[in-house]
Amino acid sequence: MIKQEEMKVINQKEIAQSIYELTLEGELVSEMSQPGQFVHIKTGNGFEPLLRRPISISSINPGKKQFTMIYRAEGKGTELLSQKEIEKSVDVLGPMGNGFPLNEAAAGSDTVLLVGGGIGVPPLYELSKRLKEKGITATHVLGFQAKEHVFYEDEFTKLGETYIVTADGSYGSQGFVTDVIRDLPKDFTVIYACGPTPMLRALEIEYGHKKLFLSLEERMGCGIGACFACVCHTADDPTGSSYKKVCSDGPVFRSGEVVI
Amino acid sequence: MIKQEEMKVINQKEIAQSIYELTLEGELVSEMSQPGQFVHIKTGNGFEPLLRRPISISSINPGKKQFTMIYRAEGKGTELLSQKEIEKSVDVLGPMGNGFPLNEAAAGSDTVLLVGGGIGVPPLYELSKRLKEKGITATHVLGFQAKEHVFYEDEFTKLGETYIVTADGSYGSQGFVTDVIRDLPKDFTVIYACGPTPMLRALEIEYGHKKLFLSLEERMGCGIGACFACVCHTADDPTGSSYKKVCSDGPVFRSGEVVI
Amino acid sequence: MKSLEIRLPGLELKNPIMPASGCFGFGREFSQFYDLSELGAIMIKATTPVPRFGNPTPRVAETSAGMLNAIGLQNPGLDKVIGEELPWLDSYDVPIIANIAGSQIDDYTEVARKISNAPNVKALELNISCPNVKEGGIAFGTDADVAKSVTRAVKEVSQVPVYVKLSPNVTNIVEIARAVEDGGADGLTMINTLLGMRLDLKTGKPILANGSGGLSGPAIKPVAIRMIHEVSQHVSIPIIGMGGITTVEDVIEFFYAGASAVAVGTANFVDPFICPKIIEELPAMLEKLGYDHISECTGRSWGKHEQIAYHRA
Amino acid sequence: MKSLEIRLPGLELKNPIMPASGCFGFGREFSQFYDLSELGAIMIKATTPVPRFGNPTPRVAETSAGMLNAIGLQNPGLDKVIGEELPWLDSYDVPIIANIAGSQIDDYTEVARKISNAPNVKALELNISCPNVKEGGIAFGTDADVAKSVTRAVKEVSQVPVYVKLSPNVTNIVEIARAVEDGGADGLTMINTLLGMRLDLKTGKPILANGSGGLSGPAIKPVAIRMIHEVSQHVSIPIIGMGGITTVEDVIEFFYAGASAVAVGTANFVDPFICPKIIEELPAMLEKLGYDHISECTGRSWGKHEQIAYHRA
Ligand SMILES: Cc1cc2nc3c(=O)[nH]c(=O)nc-3n(C[C@H](O)[C@H](O)[C@H](O)COP(=O)(O)OP(=O)(O)OC[C@H]3O[C@@H](n4cnc5c(N)ncnc54)[C@H](O)[C@@H]3O)c2cc1C
Ligand SMILES: Cc1cc2nc3c(=O)[nH]c(=O)nc-3n(C[C@H](O)[C@H](O)[C@H](O)COP(=O)(O)OP(=O)(O)OC[C@H]3O[C@@H](n4cnc5c(N)ncnc54)[C@H](O)[C@@H]3O)c2cc1C
Ligand SMILES: Cc1cc2nc3c(=O)[nH]c(=O)nc-3n(C[C@H](O)[C@H](O)[C@H](O)COP(=O)(O)O)c2cc1C
Ligand SMILES: Cc1cc2nc3c(=O)[nH]c(=O)nc-3n(C[C@H](O)[C@H](O)[C@H](O)COP(=O)(O)O)c2cc1C
Ligand code: FES
Ligand code: FES
Repeated sequence: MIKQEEMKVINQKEIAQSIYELTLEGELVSEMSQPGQFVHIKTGNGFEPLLRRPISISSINPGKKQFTMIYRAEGKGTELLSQKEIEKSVDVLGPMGNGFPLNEAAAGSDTVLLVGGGIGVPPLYELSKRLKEKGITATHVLGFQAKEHVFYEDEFTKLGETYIVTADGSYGSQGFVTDVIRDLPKDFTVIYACGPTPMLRALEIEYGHKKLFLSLEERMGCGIGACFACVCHTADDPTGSSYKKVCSDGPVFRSGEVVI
Repeated sequence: MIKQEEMKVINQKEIAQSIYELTLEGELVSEMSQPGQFVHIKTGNGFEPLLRRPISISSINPGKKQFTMIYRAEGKGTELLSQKEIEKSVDVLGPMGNGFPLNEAAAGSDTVLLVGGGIGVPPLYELSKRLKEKGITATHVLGFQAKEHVFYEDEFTKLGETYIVTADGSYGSQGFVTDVIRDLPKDFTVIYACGPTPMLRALEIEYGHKKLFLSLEERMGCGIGACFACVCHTADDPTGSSYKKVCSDGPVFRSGEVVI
Repeated sequence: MKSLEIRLPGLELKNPIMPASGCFGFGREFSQFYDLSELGAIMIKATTPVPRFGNPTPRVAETSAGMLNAIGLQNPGLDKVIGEELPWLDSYDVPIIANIAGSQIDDYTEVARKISNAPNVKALELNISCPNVKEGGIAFGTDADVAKSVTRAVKEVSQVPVYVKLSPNVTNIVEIARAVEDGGADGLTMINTLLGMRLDLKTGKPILANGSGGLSGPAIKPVAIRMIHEVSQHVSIPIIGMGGITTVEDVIEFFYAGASAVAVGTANFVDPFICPKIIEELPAMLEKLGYDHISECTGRSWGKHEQIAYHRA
Repeated sequence: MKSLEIRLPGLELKNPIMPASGCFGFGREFSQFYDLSELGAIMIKATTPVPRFGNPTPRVAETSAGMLNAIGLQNPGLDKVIGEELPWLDSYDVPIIANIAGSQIDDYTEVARKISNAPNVKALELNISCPNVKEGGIAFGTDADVAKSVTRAVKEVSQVPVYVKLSPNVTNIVEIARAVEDGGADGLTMINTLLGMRLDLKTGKPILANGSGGLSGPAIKPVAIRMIHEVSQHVSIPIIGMGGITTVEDVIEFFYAGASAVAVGTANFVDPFICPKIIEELPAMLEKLGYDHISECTGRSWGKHEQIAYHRA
């Protein structure tokens, strides 16, 4: 169930250039079920900014009632979020949406690949941990703009093979995540991905025939499915009136379900 | 000269119900010359609130480059101001306007009365200290709504005779400042006053024939004389086009100078 | 709670607070947060004869103390609204105000005729002010004669009172208001969004795929207050006010301006509990201000206070 | 600084940043903060034939991300402006745009005739959009024919190019813009304030003594952008844009929308150094965005980019 709560800041630190890791504590954590869900955050008091900001859940610690998110401070809202100090509170609405379906990958029979681009990387972390708990060791391909933006390499490496690729080649290999995947020896049966739309499109073109799950991004109004801001066409009716909402039907869709 | 500066919060405390005393430090203090001038404060970041807030200078400590103001936290802006913590900075524009003319009272020959109402009391404190330095011990009549709003009684008492009057009689005598003044045995030759407009009007009616200086309040845009938000008619042309600006010609006017 | 009851044409409201059209879908999402029966009424999303997908995304952009939207009247179409959404809503004890839209007068009358038969639809809200569709919408709301004709046409077929939703994007809103009153409108709802645009710093292009969009939120509140203040003194039908309401104080201000009930739009996105919160806070605020009944606030800003009478429940 | 020079009818601007009329008086107050010669131009306070006191106070009220004003065209009158203010301003190396207003066409022509002879007045800004006076002002700016006539009348007597300041409180701003272009306007300035109102929670009465006032500040920026975007594609005279500018990013957005220069109004009250700050920041911002000259930004939001050409210095 979606709840609204003033959650307490447990920790906040800059883990890469303009990339912050923020841990919050509160009852709401007990509602978090799937990796890939997100929270909707009021980053400032009053009307500046007016709207909430959607940020993925990156890892969940139900025991401590804490969860962590990782975000890039770029605009007004995320900038304000990055200024929240320990012990202060943050107005969170969540968890929102439907995350990555864990049961689509079976231990033993499936080879699983997680593909992340930039600030699409965070939700894959909880996902990979959950897969591990199920006995599945995923391979990670994580793309970033440049060396200074790379984060969580160690964390992912602990969970499984991890390839870093940067657009400018300043760290890991140079190029796009798809370049790396093409060179990987393994044959993946299930792919989970989160990142910029062009990356998701490229993955769909190349791997759409496999079990591929994509987490989409869209500008949101309400985040709960009421305002129709974040809709996309369904793939079986690409110009018609049928639709899915990224906020409440997604953000994760099976490849071929919606037009991206 | 008016300057803009990010001044440092040295101290902030609630000295009566919703009444805060805030001390700031910075270079701008060296520009403060007259008691009765005010500063124009940006109480929040961004556009909430959009406009600056005029607050009188209550006391000046040039040696330490500090000044103090006293204000009532009531609306959005003053509420935000009251949340500023020690060491944080506050965006101040000032000093603004023309304050109380000290040289209108002469030591020895003049008997001086200071009359304050509510949040009009603060600027009288610096004024009384300066008069003292000149060898003049002023009498103070300070009006408040109720006991819980009374502040600075001790401070004023140290400088001269001080009468407190409350509207509801919960502290000091009951009634208005004018009631108290009428009962005072002394014959005052110079009166300085700051407070709500009805109080100033009453003083003007009763004591307009004396040397009476009134500090006015008006809603302001710029605070520097550029926007014509805060004008009042001059007394010699009450319906014509001649005017004075409260922000830059005032806020202190000689009784009979402008229409209040 | 007696102090909050309001009677308006077709509507017996427990309280004068309702979500604004397009900001509440058909209520399903908000029903997970609170009991919809707490609301004074619900203004459902605009309904058109056939389903509409609406505009491409991005459909929202943020502005200072406001937001732009260009949803483009996406809705599941008349049949589905009548067949699924309204029956679902009927499980709640709350009157529905059906927002109806279209590209031509026939669209409006078709929706009006059918939807006004639904048992829980107690009034229609004629949306002649949507800024985000190429045809219809705002075009009907910016010309007094056209506004009057469509009002009249809808009145003829509707089984329930008709409120007309005015666009603020006009030179003379009083003229339009009078025209729709002449056309038989039972009430007015105002304001819809102001036309606005935001451009992307990098590309120079509009952030909204549609180019321009409708500006809502606190930024437009002073415009709404001004228009309601003016219109309410020139018509004798009641006004449901909206535009930037986020607090109980805002509600009072809209009543002072001349509203007899209010709708909350954008604020639902920020705080999904905003409507019940305001409803809960209203009685104490009225008490603090010294009013026995919310209706006493209506029109306090007007020149003459006698005029308030006809707005009272 | 080459990248900021702009040439517009009558105006050779060092840079395209100027304070908006009514937000800068006649410059005296701001001259204590910085050298006025740094500015691209100065739009001085509206001048009428005879001195005006304006409206009673309070004249300003705050709104979310905006403010309302109802100054009412207070000004020292034509003679004093010509005799004192303009000569004083002449000690600075900055072109003056004289904002002229009145209650009837003769007022405009009288002011235009005389003030356009002042050596530092390089252009007039015809204020047919002031919402705060009973006669004239906005009444001239909301009717296309009237707007055209007053433009024509002023053009006939003016020694310098005439810019017409448009009101956003209209149904069809393109129509008005075209009419004044037809009337001979050399340029447009837009937007003036939106009509708005705020009511006092305790009394129910308007906070402004005048009742309603003009809404300015960041709240209205999306409305300004939308209107400039639209108008700039339908006229071939340049536009000086304004409405809620507070940052260098805002300036770029106005250029993208179709402006060839911009004016900063309300922001001067919050930060008296805002104009020189923006001027200082502009070159770096252009560089960051990859433009050699500010004029390249004009009209980037338009459908076709060829149209930019005629706006270039
Ligand atoms: C389901 C979902 C999950 C996300 N998870 C993460 C995450 O884990 N880490 C992270 O850094 N970012 C994430 N994002 C992107 C994040 O929401 C934006 O970076 C953020 O909203 C930008 O806000 P701002 O105030 O910094 O920017 P501004 O430019 O000031 O934002 C203005 C408006 O645009 C919207 N907006 C701007 N960029 C985006 C965007 N990329 N996607 C959606 N809305 C946008 C804002 O929400 C706001 O309404 C996610 C987005 C979605 C939809
Ligand atoms: C020259 C001068 C000196 C002042 N000195 C003091 C002082 O020493 N201590 C103190 O507590 N107050 C003082 N005031 C009053 C103080 O400026 C207001 O209380 C304050 O602006 C209210 O802001 P707010 O955000 O709390 O209220 P809001 O109601 O949110 O303010 C909304 C708008 O109205 C204006 N406003 C509201 N009340 C007043 C008012 N009484 N006078 C002028 N503008 C107002 C605000 O500045 C703002 O623009 C002074 C006012 C003036 C003009
Ligand atoms: C996302 C969104 C969708 C809207 N859809 C509709 C609609 O379908 N029909 C309608 O009449 N008004 C619609 N509106 C306008 C609102 O009902 C309301 O009039 C406007 O937003 C002003 O109120 P607010 O500032 O409280 O949001 C919509 C507004 C928003 C923000
Ligand atoms: C206090 C004030 C006074 C104004 N006076 C005038 C005026 O005399 N003539 C005029 O054409 N516009 C006047 N304006 C409008 C501004 O020039 C400008 O068009 C408007 O405020 C929008 O810009 P902004 O949001 O940057 O303030 C005034 C605006 C304000 C806030
Ligand atoms: S953001 Fe409102 S429906 Fe998805
Ligand atoms: S506040 Fe602007 S002139 Fe006084």
